[in-house]
Amino acid sequence: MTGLLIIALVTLVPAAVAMALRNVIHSALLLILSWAGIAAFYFWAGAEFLAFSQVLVYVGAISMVVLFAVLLTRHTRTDGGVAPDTLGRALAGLLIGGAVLGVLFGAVLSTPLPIGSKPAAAVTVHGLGVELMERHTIALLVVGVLLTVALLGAVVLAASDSRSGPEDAR
Amino acid sequence: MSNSGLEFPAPVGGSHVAAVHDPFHGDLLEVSMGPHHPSTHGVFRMMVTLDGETIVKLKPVFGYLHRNHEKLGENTSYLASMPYTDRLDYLNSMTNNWAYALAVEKLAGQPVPERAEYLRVILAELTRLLNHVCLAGFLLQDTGASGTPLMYAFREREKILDLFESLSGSRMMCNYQRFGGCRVDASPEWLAGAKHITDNFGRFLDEYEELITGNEILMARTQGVGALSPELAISAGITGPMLRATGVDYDLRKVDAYGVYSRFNFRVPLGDHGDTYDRYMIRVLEMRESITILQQALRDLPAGPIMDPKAKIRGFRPKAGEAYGRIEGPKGEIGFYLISDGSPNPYRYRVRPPSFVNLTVLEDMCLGQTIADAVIILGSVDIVLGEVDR
Amino acid sequence: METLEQIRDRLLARFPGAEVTLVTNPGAAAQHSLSLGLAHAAAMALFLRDDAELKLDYCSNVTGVDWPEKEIIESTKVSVPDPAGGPAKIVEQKTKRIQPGSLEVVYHLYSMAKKHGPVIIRLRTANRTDRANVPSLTPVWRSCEFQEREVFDLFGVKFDGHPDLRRILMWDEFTAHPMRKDYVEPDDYEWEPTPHGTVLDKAKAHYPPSALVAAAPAAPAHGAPTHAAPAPKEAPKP
Amino acid sequence: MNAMPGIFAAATGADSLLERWPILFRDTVAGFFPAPLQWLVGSLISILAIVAIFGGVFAALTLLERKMLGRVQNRPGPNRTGPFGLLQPIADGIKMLTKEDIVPRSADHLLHFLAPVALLAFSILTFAVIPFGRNLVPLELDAAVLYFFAAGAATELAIFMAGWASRNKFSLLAAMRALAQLISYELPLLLSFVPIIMLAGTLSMTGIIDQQAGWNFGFIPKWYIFTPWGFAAFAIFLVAALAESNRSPFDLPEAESELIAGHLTEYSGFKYALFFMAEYFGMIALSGMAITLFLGGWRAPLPFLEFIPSYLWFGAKLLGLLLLFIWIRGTFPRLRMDQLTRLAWKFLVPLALFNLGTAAFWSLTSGWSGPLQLARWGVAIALVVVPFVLLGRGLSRGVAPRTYRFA
Amino acid sequence: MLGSGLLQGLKVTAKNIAGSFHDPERLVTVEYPEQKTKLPENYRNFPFLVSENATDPMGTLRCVACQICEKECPPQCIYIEKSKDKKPDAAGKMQVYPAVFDIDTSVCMSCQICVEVCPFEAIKMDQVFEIATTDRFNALLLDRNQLAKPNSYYHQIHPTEAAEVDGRLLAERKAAEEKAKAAAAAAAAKAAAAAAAPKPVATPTATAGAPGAVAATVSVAKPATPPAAAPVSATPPAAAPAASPAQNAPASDGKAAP
Repeated sequence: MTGLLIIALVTLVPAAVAMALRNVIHSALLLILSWAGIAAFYFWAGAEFLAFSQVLVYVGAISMVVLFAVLLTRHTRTDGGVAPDTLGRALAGLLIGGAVLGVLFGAVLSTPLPIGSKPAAAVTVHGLGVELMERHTIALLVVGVLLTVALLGAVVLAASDSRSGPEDAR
Repeated sequence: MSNSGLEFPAPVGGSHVAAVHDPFHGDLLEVSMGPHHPSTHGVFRMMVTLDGETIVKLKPVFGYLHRNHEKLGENTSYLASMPYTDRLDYLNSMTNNWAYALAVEKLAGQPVPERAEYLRVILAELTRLLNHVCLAGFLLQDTGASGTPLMYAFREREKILDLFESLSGSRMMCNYQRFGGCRVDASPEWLAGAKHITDNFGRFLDEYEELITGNEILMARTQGVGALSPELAISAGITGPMLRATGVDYDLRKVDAYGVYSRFNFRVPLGDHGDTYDRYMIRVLEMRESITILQQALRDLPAGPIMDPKAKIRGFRPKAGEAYGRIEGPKGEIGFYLISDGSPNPYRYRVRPPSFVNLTVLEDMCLGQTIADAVIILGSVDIVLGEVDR
Repeated sequence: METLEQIRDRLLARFPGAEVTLVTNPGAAAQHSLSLGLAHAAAMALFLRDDAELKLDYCSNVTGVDWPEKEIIESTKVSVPDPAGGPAKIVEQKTKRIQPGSLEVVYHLYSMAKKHGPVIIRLRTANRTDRANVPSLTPVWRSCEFQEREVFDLFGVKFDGHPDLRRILMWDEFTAHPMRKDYVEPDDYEWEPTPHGTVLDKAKAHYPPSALVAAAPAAPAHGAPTHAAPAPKEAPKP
Repeated sequence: MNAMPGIFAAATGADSLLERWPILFRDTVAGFFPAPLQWLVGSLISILAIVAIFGGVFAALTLLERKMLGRVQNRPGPNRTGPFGLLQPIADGIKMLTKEDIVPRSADHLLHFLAPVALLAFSILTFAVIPFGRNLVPLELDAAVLYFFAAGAATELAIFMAGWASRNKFSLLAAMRALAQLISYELPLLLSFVPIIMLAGTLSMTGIIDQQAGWNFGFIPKWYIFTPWGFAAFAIFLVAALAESNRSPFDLPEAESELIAGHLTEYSGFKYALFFMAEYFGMIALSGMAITLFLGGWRAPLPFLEFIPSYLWFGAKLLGLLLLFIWIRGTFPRLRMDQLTRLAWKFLVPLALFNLGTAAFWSLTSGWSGPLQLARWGVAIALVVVPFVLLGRGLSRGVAPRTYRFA
Repeated sequence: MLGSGLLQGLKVTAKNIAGSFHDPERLVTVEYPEQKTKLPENYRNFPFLVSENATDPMGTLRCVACQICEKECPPQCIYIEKSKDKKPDAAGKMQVYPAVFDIDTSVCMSCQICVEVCPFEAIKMDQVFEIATTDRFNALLLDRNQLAKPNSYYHQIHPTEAAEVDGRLLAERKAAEEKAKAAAAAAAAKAAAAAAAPKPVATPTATAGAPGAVAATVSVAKPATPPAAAPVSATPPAAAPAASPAQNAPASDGKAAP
């Protein structure tokens, strides 16, 4: 249990601190740390393949997207906290936050969690592959086509970029 | 009193692009490359205005090595200026000496014996080999090959410098030519050494071209970079390999046929794009031509005196008058303009340096290229700051 | 290529108001030149470049030459009629004349198309002080741009119509023009162990005579010279 | 030699003493500890082994590189410090330690310190899955290849932190340029090993090495590099690895033609050395990966050479690849930034995608035999060469050696 | 095909790597302090004053302080002060010698114009190049004693040139001696004729008639005795053949080069 506690802390505390920080870059890096926490959680749960995918996709690629976005907007130092204008807005904020929290707790409490110490069956990559290919073939193919089209689109954009883009040296 | 309606010939690259602040591209970056920069071939500065990667404005700044060579020339005798000409283009002291000696011989009407003329041609062509090998090495160093082509170039250069040292006494500061001939006669061993080096210089060149000329990365980096049009080259007074790379057939060895160049048959290579790759290739082809000249000159080097008996070393007072003598140096036309008033010191002593004039179009070639290209374009112009700043 | 006289006549024909004089060169090189008046200089230069016969499209060299005021003493032989009716005596009269100084810019023109040259043209300024300007030929030949800036920097000839007339070799705050004959060097004397000739005069100006005596001992045979040289920073050696 | 046949006879084969000593060593050492701790002690030993050995390999690599570059340039290379310059790495180490570590005042101190540490940590993490020998696999993971690239992916994060923390406009610009280079070469790197996973059927390293066991016709090993698509994938992998580790034709961030030394501008002293250690570790890790995927990991190339222990084969292949890297560094000039990205997106990525097709064709036709075998090889080779030539011609459209006229 | 140029490049560097292990052409560097490359004979660095022999350098300096080199030196780095008195030179003629002869090696650019213009072969170019020093002023100012080196040293560094110079000097000296002997013989004959037939008008001795003052003639005032025993000089007393071949080095002065 202590392992799960530590992983939970590593995931939640950076996310919370990230919200409070003034420097956007620091908060972006802390967000990436919490994603790494989620990957650690998958490790703890024994799903290695999922953990590595999480690290590869989130910590590797999406963190770059976040940081590039932060840099391109260029005002990294927000000066002064954002205080709510009127009392009404503050109340509305609290209300919606409380409602979301209530729904979450309701869902967690109502689902029948299997209590017992039976460890999950060790899933091999081969097993995962077979599972994906048999039951979810259609879904996998759709996602595959979508990603390939996105990739080819990127390549075409890059190819066509040279003709129109002023930046690219002749 | 402005000129009567003469419009300023807009340079090909459109050098007067207004450095506009474009909100989307962000502000322009003003960068000073030099005077202390690894790839400016000496104390030379380029004030570059960058829009991201591409160059919007480029102003060369020099004068850091200015010693007022011409004022010195006017305060000392004709002979005393000879060792100073070694320091002009300190890579090619033999051709500087010859240009100065040619100008003074023209001024004083001084004849030069046959053997001295042949020796001068041999030494000038050896200097041309040395200079072009250096350029090929430095150009590759600018494109980023970590020193390998430069080391091969310097290996060959050292052989030629050893020849100069065993003849004139010093590797680079030869002070070898005199008015009316040469100072030291070339011994048979020296001539055999020169023949040996010339014969297998061709072998080195083949290996060098195998390493460099076909290399796709170099071709990608230099073809189409820093192109120069023939009209702008002629109007801007560009001379030497840089001019011939644009396709203009103007080589002083053929045009003026000074010295005994008319007796050798050699060809003048011409490019047709005028970009950095052409300038590199023209110099490699010129090296091959220099080898043929050297072989012919070494074959029929006549015996005889190397110094005109009537030539005076001390107390040399040419009659009043003026003369402009020029030769085809490795970097272009190097000329000396002398006005004499009969006194032992020249009244006016002017050096026409090729690197200084060839820099006129540096900005036109660099506009629109990236900062990494500007380094190569400057390298392909082949400047030496001793000559630019005098 | 046609001779300079023919070129001069064609220029005079083409530009009636201009003065074009032939300047002969006594030296062995026999490279004579044409001195052009400033009024039509630029137009004549354009003519030289674009004329089908000449096509001087390459300006190889632009030089400044300083001709300071010169006192010319002409001795002319004059026959003075003897008041007493005797034979006229030849008397040498010396007339002293101050030739006004001027700055001169010399252009060496060649033709790359027809491979001939040089045609040398000279432009003289009115005087060396206030009216020292000459029309710039950069609009005609682009190679004059840097070389004219150098003549401006070292001689002080102002070129009208030059696109970017700044100092090119000296730093911008420098005021004097070093290549002029009457240029006085700045007095930044640096200690030299063997001051002799002009350096010795400068050394005398900078250091008390006592120091100089110690610097150049007269005694013929002596060991290593223990110069009590008061080098600016160095403590005198024992 | 005859006195030792006995040892050699005993030493051949998979279970010879030379092969099993790591296992024995680990079990004896772990034996001293209580049961729950044994797993921990075992992994601690392998961690120590990796850091020690590859620290030494890094030091030797710096010296090897300078010696090799010297030999390429007709000079002996460093030979002043110790015999043949062998103490040069120690000298460099002392220099790096004693150099003053300057941190700019306006820099973001935490990130400035963290960047080299993170970069080095991520590049050492990738060593956890590389099988150095038959029994020298630090961590037996089912999805080992994916782990390798997951650990490698975070290096971009560290370079961004270095560029951003230095608060220097040039280093940020150069860091962005390094990121663009790494990201655009991450894709060909990943795509080049996908066909191997397809054919090997597993993501685990030992599985892939087992697939490459055995020899055809007695002496050609069944390594993937000896198949047409495998050779193409190896070439793409090599070019992408060169770019990932910022090596010669692609060392744009530290190029002098750039404004300054890239994201390393504000670093000096030991942090600067850490960056270089990370770069060299990255190079060794990628070479290790190339060996495992394409050159049959620690397998011997010829049957009768089996008696040499497996980790020596891995070392030999690693040395070969590192020498290739250094050889390339001594020969090629540098590419320009836009040419770099154009090479990745318009040449390597399409080529790698096409290679997937070739590999698929290869695996589907594995049943053919006799004359069909030749047809299979012919078609596979055509499927590799034709796109290479077409895309190559497209890439170098305006670039060709020229002929010159003479006046 | 894309990449063929790159492969060629790799082939060339491979040839160089392999070549550097056996082919001297491919490994051209020299380990400087341990091994040194041989300097060519014409190599020149800073000038030095030639003295006839090593035992008494100051006494036998060839330099006669004519200050031609001081005037012709482009950077003006030579400083000479003539001596008040005279001393005999190698040919026995009384010559002025330099009291002070300084060369400021921080200014000298070793252009060897002083050697070219020196009419007395008194200054030659040295071949010493390891002369770094920490003192900016005095150590770089070489005076007479530091500059003087014997003729034997000159033979050591520039053998062929030294042999030529010695040959030329010998020939000059021989020509000077013949002229002196001829002048002395003519003077003796005239004196004899005057003594034999005392004419009314005693024509002045042949001082006026001496042919154009040849620089090295023995001054007539000396009595017409055979030339004094040749001072200890580098030239062998016997009338050595004019161009003494290089290897038979001049006679027995000390070989101890400084």
